Amino acid sequence: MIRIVIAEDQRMLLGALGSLLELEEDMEVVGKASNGEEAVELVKELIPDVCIMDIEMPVKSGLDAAEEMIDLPCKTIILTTFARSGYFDRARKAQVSGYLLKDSPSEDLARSIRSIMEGRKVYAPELVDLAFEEPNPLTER
Amino acid sequence: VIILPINTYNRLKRQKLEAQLVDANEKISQLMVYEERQRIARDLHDTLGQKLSLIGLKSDLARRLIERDPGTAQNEITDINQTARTALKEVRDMLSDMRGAKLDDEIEHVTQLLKAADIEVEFSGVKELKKSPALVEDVVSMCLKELVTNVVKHSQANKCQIKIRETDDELSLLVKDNGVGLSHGGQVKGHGLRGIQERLEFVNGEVQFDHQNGTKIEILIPNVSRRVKREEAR
Amino acid sequence: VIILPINTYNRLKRQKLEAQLVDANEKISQLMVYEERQRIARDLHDTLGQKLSLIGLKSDLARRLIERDPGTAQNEITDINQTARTALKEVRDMLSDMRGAKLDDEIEHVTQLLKAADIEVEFSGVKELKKSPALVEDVVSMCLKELVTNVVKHSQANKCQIKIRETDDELSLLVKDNGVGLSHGGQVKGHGLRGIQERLEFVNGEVQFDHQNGTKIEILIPNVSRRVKREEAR
Ligand SMILES: Nc1ncnc2c1ncn2[C@@H]1O[C@H](COP(=O)(O)OP(=O)(O)OP(=O)(O)O)[C@@H](O)[C@H]1O
Ligand SMILES: Nc1ncnc2c1ncn2[C@@H]1O[C@H](COP(=O)(O)OP(=O)(O)OP(=O)(O)O)[C@@H](O)[C@H]1O
Ligand SMILES: [Mg+2]
Ligand SMILES: [Mg+2]
Ligand SMILES: [Mg+2]
Repeated sequence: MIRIVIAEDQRMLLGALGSLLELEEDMEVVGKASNGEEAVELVKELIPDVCIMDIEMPVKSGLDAAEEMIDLPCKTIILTTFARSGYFDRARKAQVSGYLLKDSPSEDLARSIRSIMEGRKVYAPELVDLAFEEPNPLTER
Repeated sequence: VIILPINTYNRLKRQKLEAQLVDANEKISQLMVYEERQRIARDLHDTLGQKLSLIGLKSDLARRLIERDPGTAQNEITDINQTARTALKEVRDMLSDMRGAKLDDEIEHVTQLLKAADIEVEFSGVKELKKSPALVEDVVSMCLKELVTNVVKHSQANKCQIKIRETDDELSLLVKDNGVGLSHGGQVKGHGLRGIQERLEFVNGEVQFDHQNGTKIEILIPNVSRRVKREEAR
Repeated sequence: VIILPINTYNRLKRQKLEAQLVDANEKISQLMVYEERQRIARDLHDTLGQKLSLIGLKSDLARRLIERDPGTAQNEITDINQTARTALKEVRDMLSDMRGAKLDDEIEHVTQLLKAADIEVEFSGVKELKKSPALVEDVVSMCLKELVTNVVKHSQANKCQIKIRETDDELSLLVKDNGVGLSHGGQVKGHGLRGIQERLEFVNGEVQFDHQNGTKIEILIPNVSRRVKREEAR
């Protein structure tokens, strides 16, 4: 069983997301948080395998929470609707394992979670900053 | 003999200044458009993004629940319906803030108004504008509405003529009635005529009054972009 | 004695013309913003309005069918899901066209880039712009990114200094490295430097090259609105 904590400030979204993941046979939603701070607490307390977070939340944003959880064994996945400049970069630095669209089909989300559990990273191309679509200057040196 | 060179010098200097100004102002225009876009983007992000994501997730959920748990599925669908409706209302509000009145709608509207007041309507000219920018269409629609409202309210006429002409150079709107006439020659202004004047200033338009055998009011709006091009060319 | 009045006359005439021009151009700005708003409104109406209506209708239908005909209900829900996703994609595309980079994010980004390349970074000045419009912020962010990318790619430096200054009159960005230097003095231009030049033209900016002990490139952008005010006042 993959144990999951979800953080999302929009109540209906939180509910729907939770129910969708519960429908997957190998997944279990062990905790739900409505902001980043609660998410960090729940993760410390429940030690889940994965923490899925929205970015824009009151009290503490998903990116702030991800930065705080950088040394915890739990893998973090950021879900968001639109690309905002700088977010992707912060997410990468917070070493998040996934940076995905909130509206991606639940099958895709489940598949991403499974490959993240295998140690891979999954980033939605729609959300990757232009800066990183260009050839990476570091590799050319 | 001494005068000419100075004039020439001044003319050249003036032309240079004018060119600089046009240039600077063009950049300000671009900038204003840019800022407006940013504002709309923020609005869109905050309102619609969340709602569409929610619809996406909930429809996903409903689809998967439909056989296992039709009751819950039905609740999810009700939520979707509600969310779509709210989102649509938000889009409409955004749009109506962003968009003004359409001329053909307004013509239809005032025609009905006059008929209801037993005033015979005679319309001639165009109902759709081809050469004028949206802002001008907006101003003309507003003028038409105000002028016809006045005919109905004040003229005691039984005939009203409306004429809209659009050329490359200008747009004209004529509203004429066979009523008591503007006794004061357009000098007395309520909100109606004042509003017309204010909006016309914005598009460099003017209004002309005539009051023999009823009231005849004509609105003239030059094509702005042409006017400026002419000024630049001077 | 005869010369003065003519100068005065010319000056007055020039001032009047200038005022007229400022006026006309201001109207064009308003108009451009208006038209842009209309364009976006049309886009939004066509994309989002339609799709949200469709979702509203289909969710209504699905809710009614769910017991009688769950198979059809499921199809409707699949359509809803698809529609919501397409709508989001469209909004996403619209937004990414509409939005630019934020300077503080870009500073953060290039700092990481330099650190990753083992180049010591020294930043001074402001990270947030208070006096510059969004377009200028966009241009500066782009220049910063290009210049630092060049330092990483070409300079072989181990130090890079970045300085951003904002005064009432202008904004300046300095990027300096202690590397091999611009051997050609900035004459050889790839996409990077050419892109910088093009965007600077748009905001009346300029770029200055210096290549003693490494490369020093400075970008200067005047505050546009001030520039115009000064000119008006003349
Ligand atoms: N078609 C007309 N025939 C006769 N008198 C008119 C006509 N149109 C306007 N007037 C006169 O001009 C005056 C000013 O018109 P205006 O539209 O500015 O104000 P209003 O109609 O009185 O009030 P408001 O438009 O603010 O409701 C009117 O009060 C009326 O006396
Ligand atoms: N910091 C620097 N140190 C040394 N040389 C530089 C530096 N910046 C630019 N150059 C030189 O100037 C040239 C032009 O730079 P420019 O950014 O225009 O193109 P590019 O970096 O080669 O290609 P592109 O930016 O299109 O990927 C470079 O090829 C390089 O030779
Ligand atoms: Mg949120
Ligand atoms: Mg009136
Ligand atoms: Mg380059």
